[in-house]
Amino acid sequence: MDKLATLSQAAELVRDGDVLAISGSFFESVPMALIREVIRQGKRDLKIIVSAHGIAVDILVGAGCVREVSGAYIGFEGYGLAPNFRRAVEQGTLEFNESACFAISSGLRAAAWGLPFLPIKGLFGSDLLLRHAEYKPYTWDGEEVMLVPALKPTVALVHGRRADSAGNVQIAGAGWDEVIAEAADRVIVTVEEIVPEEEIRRTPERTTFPGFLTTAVAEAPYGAHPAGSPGLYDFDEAHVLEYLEAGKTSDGFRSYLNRYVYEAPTHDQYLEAAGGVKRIFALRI
Amino acid sequence: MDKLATLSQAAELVRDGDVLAISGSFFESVPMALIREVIRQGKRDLKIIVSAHGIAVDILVGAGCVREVSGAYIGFEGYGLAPNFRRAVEQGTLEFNESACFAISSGLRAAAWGLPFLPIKGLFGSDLLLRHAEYKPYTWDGEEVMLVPALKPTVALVHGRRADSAGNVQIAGAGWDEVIAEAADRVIVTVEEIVPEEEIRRTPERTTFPGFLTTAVAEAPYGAHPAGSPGLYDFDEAHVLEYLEAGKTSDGFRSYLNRYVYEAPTHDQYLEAAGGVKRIFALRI
Amino acid sequence: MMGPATDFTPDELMVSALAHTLRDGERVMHGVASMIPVIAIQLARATHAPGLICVNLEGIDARPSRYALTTEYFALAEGATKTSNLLRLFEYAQRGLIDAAFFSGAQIDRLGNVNTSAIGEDYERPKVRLTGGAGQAILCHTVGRIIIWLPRHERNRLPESVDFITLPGHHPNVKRRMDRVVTNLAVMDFEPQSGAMRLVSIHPGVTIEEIQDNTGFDLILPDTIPTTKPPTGEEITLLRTRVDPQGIRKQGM
Amino acid sequence: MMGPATDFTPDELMVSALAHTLRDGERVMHGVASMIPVIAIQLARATHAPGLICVNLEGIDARPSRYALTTEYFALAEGATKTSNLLRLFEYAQRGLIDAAFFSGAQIDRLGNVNTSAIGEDYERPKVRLTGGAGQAILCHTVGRIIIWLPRHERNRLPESVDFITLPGHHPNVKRRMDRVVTNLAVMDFEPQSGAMRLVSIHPGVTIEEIQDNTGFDLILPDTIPTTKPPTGEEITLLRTRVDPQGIRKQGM
Repeated sequence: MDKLATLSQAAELVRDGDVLAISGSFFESVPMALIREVIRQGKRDLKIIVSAHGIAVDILVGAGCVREVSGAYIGFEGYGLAPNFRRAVEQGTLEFNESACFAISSGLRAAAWGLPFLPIKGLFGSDLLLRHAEYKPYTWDGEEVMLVPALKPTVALVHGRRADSAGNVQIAGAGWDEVIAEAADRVIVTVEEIVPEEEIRRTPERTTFPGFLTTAVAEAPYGAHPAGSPGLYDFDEAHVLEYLEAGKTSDGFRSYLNRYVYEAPTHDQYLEAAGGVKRIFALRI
Repeated sequence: MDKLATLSQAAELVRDGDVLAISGSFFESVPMALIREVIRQGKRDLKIIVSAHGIAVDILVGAGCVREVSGAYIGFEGYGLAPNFRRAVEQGTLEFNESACFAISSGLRAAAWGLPFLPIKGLFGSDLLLRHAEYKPYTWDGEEVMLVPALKPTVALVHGRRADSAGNVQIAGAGWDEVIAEAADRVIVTVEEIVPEEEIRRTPERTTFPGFLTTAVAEAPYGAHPAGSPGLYDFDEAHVLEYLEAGKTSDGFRSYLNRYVYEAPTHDQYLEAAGGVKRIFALRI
Repeated sequence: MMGPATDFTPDELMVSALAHTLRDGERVMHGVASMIPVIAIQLARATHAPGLICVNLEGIDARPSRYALTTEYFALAEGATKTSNLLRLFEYAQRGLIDAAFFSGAQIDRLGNVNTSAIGEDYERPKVRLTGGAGQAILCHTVGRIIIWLPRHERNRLPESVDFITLPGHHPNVKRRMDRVVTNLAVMDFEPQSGAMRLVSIHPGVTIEEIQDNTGFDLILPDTIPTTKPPTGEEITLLRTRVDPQGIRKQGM
Repeated sequence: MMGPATDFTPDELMVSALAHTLRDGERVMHGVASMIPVIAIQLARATHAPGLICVNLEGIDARPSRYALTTEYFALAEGATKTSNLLRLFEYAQRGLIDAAFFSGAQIDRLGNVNTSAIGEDYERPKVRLTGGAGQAILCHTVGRIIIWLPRHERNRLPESVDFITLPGHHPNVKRRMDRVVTNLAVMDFEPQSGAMRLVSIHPGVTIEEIQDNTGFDLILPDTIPTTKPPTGEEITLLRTRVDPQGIRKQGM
């Protein structure tokens, strides 16, 4: 079945109020082109479920698309705090449902495996537990575990390395994006390159998730920028620093969005605004 | 840390009374050379935990090494029933603790992940459930699941494609041997080829489990025979049929064991008895 | 070529009848030791169901060019879109991603219970210790619908009650997922209310009496009992030349 | 070269002090945003602990040749023996395979509780919304021992009680796993009975008064308080030329 779509058609599959899971993490395999298109299309009231993430969450929050974030770490690691996320929580305009990485990823895995919950160890003694009445302590043979409920995204946004038109997706690097794709009701994918089906069938051990999980797939070369794509291009550290500088104030961030999202209405135009061929070539690994 | 051993040293790490998990399945990646050496060394009172397996279990049972088998399917698929296993159960000399594949593999996964149990769906209505009081039905939000306890092997016997001397093991094909290696206390490995550490470090995405899980690793080319090694050699259908024919009677099977195990005291001698170079070359893929 | 074939063997009829139970676009799985379903799936894909996706222990939607009498075999991953394994197969099913599954057994009874474990009154000391049901007891709850295939329609294989329930058929706590039973003589299903086995169609050249004589309980007989649609000429040609030139399907009969 | 170095910077001292907490043959992990531990682990491996194995989000026992200020970065899988990911890291820890872990936070209190979540009295409307603790609340129960690193030893970072417990330190239901706290001024541990923080050693050139002035509670002071073992000349040379010529360690200070 043909799942090919344009970037714009792919983003249109996101509906107001959707619960999003997002591939990649801080600076790798983040579906940024897709997220910028979601912002252009003015989606609202999104809920986001992530484990550890940075710019993907921050830009959606800064653009006013998000009502609630479930996550364990939202930040830019050594580069700083997430400016829009931080501001929104401090000002009370964003609900942050904070938990721990493995509790969230196990919740997503429970959904991926069709289970109502999964057991994990840990969490005891942390104030996080006071905020999660839905986590149930359970004792088996004297051993205490915590049962964490399934977390069910309505949509997964994924950026991969390559896919065929049937939506068989190959993602390089050390991710667990198979889990979020399997957990979600709809899976919207961008890839660096659409390849012939035969190419996927020559390398089935590299396939991250099968086409029957994919709702739509769009080609978006450098679609993770300013994040990177393992094996192809590095993340754009200078752009990340520019983003963080802009994000220090709401006005500064508004200018960033104008320049890189609203006034660059296509992915190609975004890449031009971000430095064009010269810049993207410089990022090649 | 150097984990290199001879086949004989590797098998000596198996102790009487051990609980074995075994890699591969019917006719692929089965640690047959290691198992033949375990038989030569006269190990006794072994318990075996497998999901679906054939010759590995049957030959150990036929050689008198096994007291109890936990499994979901013991047979030779389209080639027939497992002759020694069948005879032993029918004669009451072997305890068969029968369950279903995913209950067993989830029990092994629970052990691999340090959990006392994992939830799965299913089993209701099957007579298997009458034999497993340890499986606990559990209802979460109206959804019924079954909690299956961790199954903890003391030893995993594994045949892989290649490893370095530190015991980083790469197994080709579509297995889940990572789980049994992680579940067991000791992991005894044979591989088609010992390769330099650099070769493993060039291909870390192919590594099935890390050296810190491996207790000992021995080189045993064609060590899966008469099973196959994906990508290298096919299973030996004629030898399997010879095995099944011999297994029809206890005497016949005793002759098989004499010829291929006791009177072929090394792996090389086994391969010679099984047809030598000509035969193993004919199996190359 | 598209019309009914006139020259076909029992294995070809059975493979074709199983293929006809599958719909285009479905995701289907088969159990271990299941060469007839393996071929039936490929036949359906080659004919009326080009978008059918087979998920098994080795891979997803593979294009095998050869077979052996085993289902955990590297050739079953040849040309797959993704490699798979035992755990993934069960997880996919548990997630509701598998629409149909083929299972078999040594016995199937009036209510669709399947026995793949042991024959005889004493389970502990059975007359015949069988293989065990692999994943049947779990997958029967998690796949969309179940198609039972039974190459030998005989009285002792279709008893009033099985000796041991490996796969539960009609059971108060179990959502009804039993769809079809396809044997070498007939196609059957289950009456929704009673859960009892019911004749659906009789294979060409077989009589109702023959079926009743070879069934260990009274089948429900509907008013009209058509003849099972025979294989088409195209199906027979494809089976013999492209889908299964090895004749692996014969080994299960 | 093997003697103590005379010329080193605070970041070099801190990296060296963290490296000294590790033993040969251990399996160690670090959290996100943890460039100082990332370098400390590589320094330990290059010196006294050649068999130390780092397990992180990208790979096992990698040989990175470059760094960025992020821990989920392909370079951290360079030369690894196996790729890893978030789920595998937590599973390994839960299975008891991780001996030691490095964590940090915005606050750590007298009992070793760590806050990486929010500063201020009202968690819902915090003065500073921090990143969150990633996996701390889980891993602190599943790894062998915990080493806290804190590049700025200041009163408000070492308060009597943290504003929010992301990682519990001394807690009746929690097995004691808190091992060391290494700051830019000193090394501390926890008194076994009370679970209260205790001075272990003072970095070269630092006074007890300076430490007390910069700590928001009364540290337990043992009778003898040695000077922290300074980096060796070999360590400094390795850090500057081979382990971290980029100077990525400075970014965390």
